Amino acid sequence: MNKSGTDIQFAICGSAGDGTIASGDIMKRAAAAMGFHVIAFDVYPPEIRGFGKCISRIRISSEQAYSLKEQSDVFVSLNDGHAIPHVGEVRDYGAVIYDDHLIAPVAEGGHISAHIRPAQIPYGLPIRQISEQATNAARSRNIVVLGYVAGLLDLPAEAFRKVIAQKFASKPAVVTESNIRAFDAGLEAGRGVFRYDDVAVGAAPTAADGEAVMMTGNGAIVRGFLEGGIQSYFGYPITPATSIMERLAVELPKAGGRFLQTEDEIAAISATIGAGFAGSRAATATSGPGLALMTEMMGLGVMAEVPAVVVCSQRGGPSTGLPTKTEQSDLNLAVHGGSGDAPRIVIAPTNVEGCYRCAGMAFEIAEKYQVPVVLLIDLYLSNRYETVFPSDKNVFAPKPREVPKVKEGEDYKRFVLTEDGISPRALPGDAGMMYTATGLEHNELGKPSDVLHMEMNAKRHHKLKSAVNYPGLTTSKRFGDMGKVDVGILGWGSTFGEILETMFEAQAEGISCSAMKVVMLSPLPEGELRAFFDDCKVVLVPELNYQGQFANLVSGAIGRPVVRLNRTIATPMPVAEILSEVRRLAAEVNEPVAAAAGGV
Amino acid sequence: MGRNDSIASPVEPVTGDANTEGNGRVVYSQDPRDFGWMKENVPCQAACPAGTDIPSYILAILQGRYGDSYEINREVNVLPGVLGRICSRPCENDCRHGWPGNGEPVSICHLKRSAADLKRRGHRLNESLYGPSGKKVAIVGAGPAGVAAAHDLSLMGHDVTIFDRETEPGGMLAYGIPEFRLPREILREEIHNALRLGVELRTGVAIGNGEGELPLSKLREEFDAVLLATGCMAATEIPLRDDPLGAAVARFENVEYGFDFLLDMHRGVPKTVGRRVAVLGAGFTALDCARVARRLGGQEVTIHLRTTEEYIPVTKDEIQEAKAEGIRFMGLRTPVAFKGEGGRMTAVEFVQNRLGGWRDNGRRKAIPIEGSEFDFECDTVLIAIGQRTAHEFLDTDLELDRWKNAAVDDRGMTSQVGVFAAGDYVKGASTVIEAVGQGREVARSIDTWLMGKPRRVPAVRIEKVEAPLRKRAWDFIPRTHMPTEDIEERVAHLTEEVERGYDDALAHEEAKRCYLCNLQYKIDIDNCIYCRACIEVAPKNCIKLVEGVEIREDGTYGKLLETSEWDHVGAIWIDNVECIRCGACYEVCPTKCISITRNTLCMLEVD
Amino acid sequence: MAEPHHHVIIGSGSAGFGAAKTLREGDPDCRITMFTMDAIPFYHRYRLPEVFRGRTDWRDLLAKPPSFYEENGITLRRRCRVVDVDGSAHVVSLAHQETVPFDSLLVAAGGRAYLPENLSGHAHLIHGFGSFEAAMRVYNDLPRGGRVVMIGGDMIGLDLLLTLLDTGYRVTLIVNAQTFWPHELTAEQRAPLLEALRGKGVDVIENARAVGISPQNGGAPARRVALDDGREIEGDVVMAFCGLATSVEFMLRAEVDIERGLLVSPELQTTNDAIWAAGDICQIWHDGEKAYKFYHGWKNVRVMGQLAARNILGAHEPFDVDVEDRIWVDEDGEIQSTFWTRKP
Amino acid sequence: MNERVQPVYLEDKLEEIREDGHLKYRSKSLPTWCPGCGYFSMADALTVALNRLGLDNKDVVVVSGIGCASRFPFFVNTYGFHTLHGRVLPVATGVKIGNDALTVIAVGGDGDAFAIGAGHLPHAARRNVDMTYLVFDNGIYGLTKGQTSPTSALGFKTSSTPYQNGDMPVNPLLMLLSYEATWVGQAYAGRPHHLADMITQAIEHKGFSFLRILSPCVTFDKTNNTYVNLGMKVRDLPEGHDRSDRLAAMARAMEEDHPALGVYFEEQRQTLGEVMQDAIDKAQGMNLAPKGV
Repeated sequence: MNKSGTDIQFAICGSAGDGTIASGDIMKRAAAAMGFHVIAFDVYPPEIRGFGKCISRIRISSEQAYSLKEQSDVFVSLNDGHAIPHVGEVRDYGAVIYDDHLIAPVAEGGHISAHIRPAQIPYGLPIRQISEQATNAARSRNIVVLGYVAGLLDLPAEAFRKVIAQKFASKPAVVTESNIRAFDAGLEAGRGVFRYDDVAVGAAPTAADGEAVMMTGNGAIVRGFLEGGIQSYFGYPITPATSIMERLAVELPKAGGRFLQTEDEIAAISATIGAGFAGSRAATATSGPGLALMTEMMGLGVMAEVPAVVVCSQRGGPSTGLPTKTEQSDLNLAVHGGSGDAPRIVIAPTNVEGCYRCAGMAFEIAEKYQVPVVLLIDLYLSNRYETVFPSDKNVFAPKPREVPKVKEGEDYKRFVLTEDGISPRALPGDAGMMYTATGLEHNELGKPSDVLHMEMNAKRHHKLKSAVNYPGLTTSKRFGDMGKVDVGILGWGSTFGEILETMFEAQAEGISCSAMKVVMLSPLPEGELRAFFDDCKVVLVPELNYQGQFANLVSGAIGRPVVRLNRTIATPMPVAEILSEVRRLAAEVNEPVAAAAGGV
Repeated sequence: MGRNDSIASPVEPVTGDANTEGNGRVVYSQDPRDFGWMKENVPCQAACPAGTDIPSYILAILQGRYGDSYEINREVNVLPGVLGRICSRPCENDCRHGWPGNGEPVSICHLKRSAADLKRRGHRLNESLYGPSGKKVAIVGAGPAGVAAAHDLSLMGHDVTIFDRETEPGGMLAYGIPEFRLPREILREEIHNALRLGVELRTGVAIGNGEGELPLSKLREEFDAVLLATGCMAATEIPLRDDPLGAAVARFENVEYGFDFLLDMHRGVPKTVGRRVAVLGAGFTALDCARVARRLGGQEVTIHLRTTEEYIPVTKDEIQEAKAEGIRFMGLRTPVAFKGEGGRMTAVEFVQNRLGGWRDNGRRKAIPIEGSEFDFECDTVLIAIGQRTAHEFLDTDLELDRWKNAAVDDRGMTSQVGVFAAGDYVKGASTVIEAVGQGREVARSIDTWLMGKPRRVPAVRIEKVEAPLRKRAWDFIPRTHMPTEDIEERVAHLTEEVERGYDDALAHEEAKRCYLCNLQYKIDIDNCIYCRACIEVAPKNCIKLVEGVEIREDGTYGKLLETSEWDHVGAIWIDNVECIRCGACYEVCPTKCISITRNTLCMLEVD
Repeated sequence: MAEPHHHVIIGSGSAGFGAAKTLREGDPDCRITMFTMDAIPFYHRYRLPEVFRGRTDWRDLLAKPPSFYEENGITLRRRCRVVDVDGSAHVVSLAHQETVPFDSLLVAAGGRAYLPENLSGHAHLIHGFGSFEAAMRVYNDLPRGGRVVMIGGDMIGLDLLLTLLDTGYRVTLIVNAQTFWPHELTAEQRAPLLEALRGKGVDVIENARAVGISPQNGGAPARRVALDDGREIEGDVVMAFCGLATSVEFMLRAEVDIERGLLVSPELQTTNDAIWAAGDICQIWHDGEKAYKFYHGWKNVRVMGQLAARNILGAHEPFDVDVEDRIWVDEDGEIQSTFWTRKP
Repeated sequence: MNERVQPVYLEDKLEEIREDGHLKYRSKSLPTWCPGCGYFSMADALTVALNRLGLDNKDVVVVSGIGCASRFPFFVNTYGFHTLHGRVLPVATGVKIGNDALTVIAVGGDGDAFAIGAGHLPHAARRNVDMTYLVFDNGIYGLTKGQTSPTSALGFKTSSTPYQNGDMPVNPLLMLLSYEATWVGQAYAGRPHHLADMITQAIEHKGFSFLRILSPCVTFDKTNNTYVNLGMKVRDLPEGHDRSDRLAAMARAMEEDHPALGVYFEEQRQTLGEVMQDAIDKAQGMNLAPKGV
């Protein structure tokens, strides 16, 4: 990270219903509109409705950042009860913004000012009053604070106003007007406030090619889906995948597609598989508990060779676990879940851009390989925003389908054994190729039969092999020092952002290191992995689960030892922890005796 | 035609109003496919020269309706009690129960007898009559063919007179068949019944050119039609080495033709045999001769066959009975000479044979082995190698066929207009039932000729049946053996009937065995759900997935074209040829789409 | 285990900070909460003129780094306005509706800049200097080499004045009764002091009152000050240094005696046993004069803070009510005071 | 019973059948259900119905779950999808949404429909997915060899209720009527013509049609639901039954001792496809901003 450039993290914390997330949303969109790179991440409450905690964190920077920072620069409290435990995350000389005109008495310590550290800079303002003055209601406190921040940091107000106008476009005009008033009132309150903080917002970087768009991982998936020609979507609400559903509920019909909220996850995947069978580009999205429910039907998709796209945004587990906390513990489920040998494609993008690209290509991949494709992300990636520079829209546009040809008088062999394992697929409506897809083992015609079980198993596995080289899809990539290095950091999914940040810091400290991300978890890019292991004296695999599921997957596949860094801390992996492990390993590999004693 | 019957196209109802009859539960069909079905599916009836509706009469027995059973027989065979004893039983050879895998044939014949035996005392015959036609018909020969024809012609309103040279009517029945096989009172009763509708029986009247004989030409003048049913009244001469006409027979007193032997005996001439009796021949006559010889005191009675006993044209039962009586069968030998001195034969010289190829009638050829001649010593020889027609009685030229039988056209008419022929006189030596069948057939032909048009046409009567009438378990009942007299009793009495007949229980048990092949099992394809439950319970490969059926030239069905491709399965169809009418399918069909009809051949009257 | 004693201090200035430090030294286990309206931890206000010397980062002015408070277990509540003290329930109420119970309360809220009434209508045109941000505003609004019109000129103002002169700015001083406050001087006593100022290049205006201030929209200099003698003076910034006034409204329910400030004994205890006061807000009983007297000046204030803390912890030390009160021009021509020591 | 005898000749009938054309809806494979199973009736009736409606094979998808119905799609010459236990409705919903031009027939048994899949039933019904659900109700689990099912009669002894079934059976018709299904009918496997008529009507119905097909399990229930028992019990809905009267339909549905065959209830309501088209029309006409993200 270029220290001279802008690199600021905002955090807005409030209660569900305070508009916290919306506020953060406006903030990040505005920042993106200003031309900044944005990574943002919202934390939702597990409660269905009411007063759960919401935190929206937005990192804006003049250069690409890869993760959120552990410390925020600006922190806004819309609800002290929720904000107090988090105020500590504000860095020294960062700003804490809060309402200093509460309407109900609180006991000592009930106000955030009791918790602001001496090095943090308090900015109290009568948020509620300002909102009420501006809009006759306290509802716009979330917008007032935005105005205040904009005023305080002298951010271009127009960018905010535009985003606000967009955001409330579907509502009556008075809503937009009222929110603009609230913003302006906050702006007025913030402007000219003397700043003790040292939060510096520099000029936005010059715009990159194309229009920068702010997206969450979920939003990126939606956009990728839409560009990839999604035709139907079936979902069931589950944190943190719900927003994919909600957004598609709005966007899919606009694109002429069909959206349905089903009665449960099983129905969602069932309908997805059903629609996929019918030739529709269909998807669903869920989280671990939902994926657990879906595994049986995924197995059917594998067996019946039906394309489907399943997004799984992981959260803390097992069971209901930590619904609003991020974790990477569904890898086993995504890659192996289900009965029997059920190979499928699992793609785990590492950032929002990746979500967009993977989602854009997912249908094409699913259709090519005729298999369910799991997009494995996590809450952190789902909810975090990043600026994405979408490709030309035609990149993901569906390619024309090739209808299989059957010779006159011959039966259509839906599952004909071919060299690459891929059998031409007919769709209902294609004349003369009626077949029945089944979860039973079958012969080439698709008729139940156990005679070809071995061959069919081989086919189902073999056909996926080439997916690791799927054109245009980054299935793995190495960063940092090339060639032989001391420490390699191997990662997947959202944690790779922290890994990359760590690697930059480690390099800055003079540690010889390299990082590699693996995007395709099934099938694994084994060749690339071997090469990476060959180059690294030691390979560290940080991941947000207890067992080291990815470490197990990799070492199981290529038979190399790894050093695990596993955390289940309900938050993203702290860069500091990875860094300290990297330092330790770097020291160790340079002290052969110690290393040997360590037995790594 | 029953009151409750109606008629299906194309036959128009002759009487009554189709709309009010029978609620459509009976229809008549003249569709060749139905005739074809009958022919193929009721093999006993098809095999029966008289076309006896065997399943129907057995069903009647099964149901305890012996009288009905008897009447059913009488419709085509006026001598059920007779045939029930001495029939050659071609039906049983073809009986579906005797088909490979199905077991032994039903004792059709014995059941026929039991219908006659067990019908109620005072059973009333039931016959429908035509009004008098004013036509006169003369029948020469009161054998089975003549009697059968006489009966039918008289029913049809014709004035019939039978002439026979013997004193008793019945022909070979009375003079050829030993009493222990056919009690004469049975024969008399049935002939009486056959002729009771006004047939004039003139016995002791010989037709011929001799003195006191009535010339045929006269008959032709007096009668509108003449039927020659004189049978085969001469024994076939035995060909011997250097003696093709068997002249040697006449040289020895103890060598005789069996035909003459039996004829004489039944005419009342006392007959004796030596201790060792050799019978040459392989037919019923040979067996009768042997069995008579045994009863006349023959101690070592042997039957000498050109081939072996497996290939002789008598029923297995008959062979069994003969053997039981101590008669030995000696095969693979052909007599070539009689040896003896003076008028007495002492031995038969045979040549040893080996089995050769098959002949058309399903029997084997016998091929003499050169230099294998041997002598068989015996005291009496009875030759029973066949009978032939005799034409000496004719006073007009009659065309004969190459077997020297009367040549007839398809109406049964000889080369002389108005002169018909039937029975053995046409066929050569054959069986009683064939004679009966022929008599019946020619009667219809004569009627048509006399009336200028057919008055009755054949049809298939199709009647709905509510239930299979059978149980699958009955298929496993073994054939019921005919109770017979003890051997000692038999050989001690010349006329004592050997077979005692079934009692009610045995008749019922045996009747159960009949598949009732005239029941037609059909699947109503419109109601069929193709569930194959029927196939599941089918005892044989009798229910098939069918996509087509071969149609023969005559419009009847040939093979069912099976398929295992579901989309080609037009029907699940019961292959009635394979079907053993067990009823299992009917019971399991969930949609009750299997229908059963009783299909019977009948005659419909035509206006 | 009993709750630790909770000492609440209102004000984080010299008195408050000193008291907190002393309390901590005297009682390692007690809870100490300090309320301040300031946004930043304690800094010496007298050092604010240093911004003109380039010390524009407030952190440079802090007496102690922020970590000091955490290290010493002092809860520093900034931007907190106390609106009420319940003297019997021992609860402090804050403007944001938070209530904080205390076992002992030290009120060291200081005073606010006093603005003569005739200028109060022009307050928005007058730059303050009571806080770092006010100082920075002056610094920012004052063009290099620009002129400050200073009304009054108390000891705080004089510090700034001298610094401005040192750093190349120009100052016009409109003398009034509060010039050299808190020293109360006669005209004769004042003359040499003014002379010394003139000697440093200050435009000293005597015998005229500022009666109006007007902005010069868009023009420079930005302010025009009208004097009662009809003259008008121009300056880039107008400032008023007319001494301090106390704000004690929040103490009305505290069951303490109030005159202009909080009335305290020489031991700095108010008439409520749980409440002490120190610094510019309090009037200390001068037994000799039989009157409650203000003792301004940072030296006094600092002493009071520490003393109050000690007494809260159980000492019974009286404040030296007879501290020397003198101002003079030294041989270098610099103005010296027993209350104020100027540290360039 | 005075059924008339009408000689039927095989080749005539075969020709009639071939010309009729419903055989083209059969697959090549012979059905593998237990002989006598009512599924045959259902399968054949479906082919008859499809033929009557003149539907092109390629435009029909038959979806099954697990149970004896599993193999159903293999026996009809349409597209087929043999899915998972209880999931036939959501999969079928997906197929229909995936391609609205398809005629979607869901098939399953009482276990699939009312046990494991019961959770999906109300939703397919209330959404009025334009498809037909043929539920083969034999009151037992056949595929797993005779365990109790949600529609097993009280007191029925099965391999899983060896001492007797104490669970009150569900009333499928009542369920569907209350689930707002827009077409609810009942048929009996033993009456193939009626069944074919009902299936035809069910498919013709625009919206979710639910046809309960009473049938015995010929293999595992020899006492309870047999052709004989059912054949004696079933009757026709009385003439004059008002199909538009849901309450009347419910009252009829409760007469379980003598289950009536026919269309209990029928109404027209917006189908899921129409609702979705509506959403598309609205979406394309208005610029609704997405919620949340």
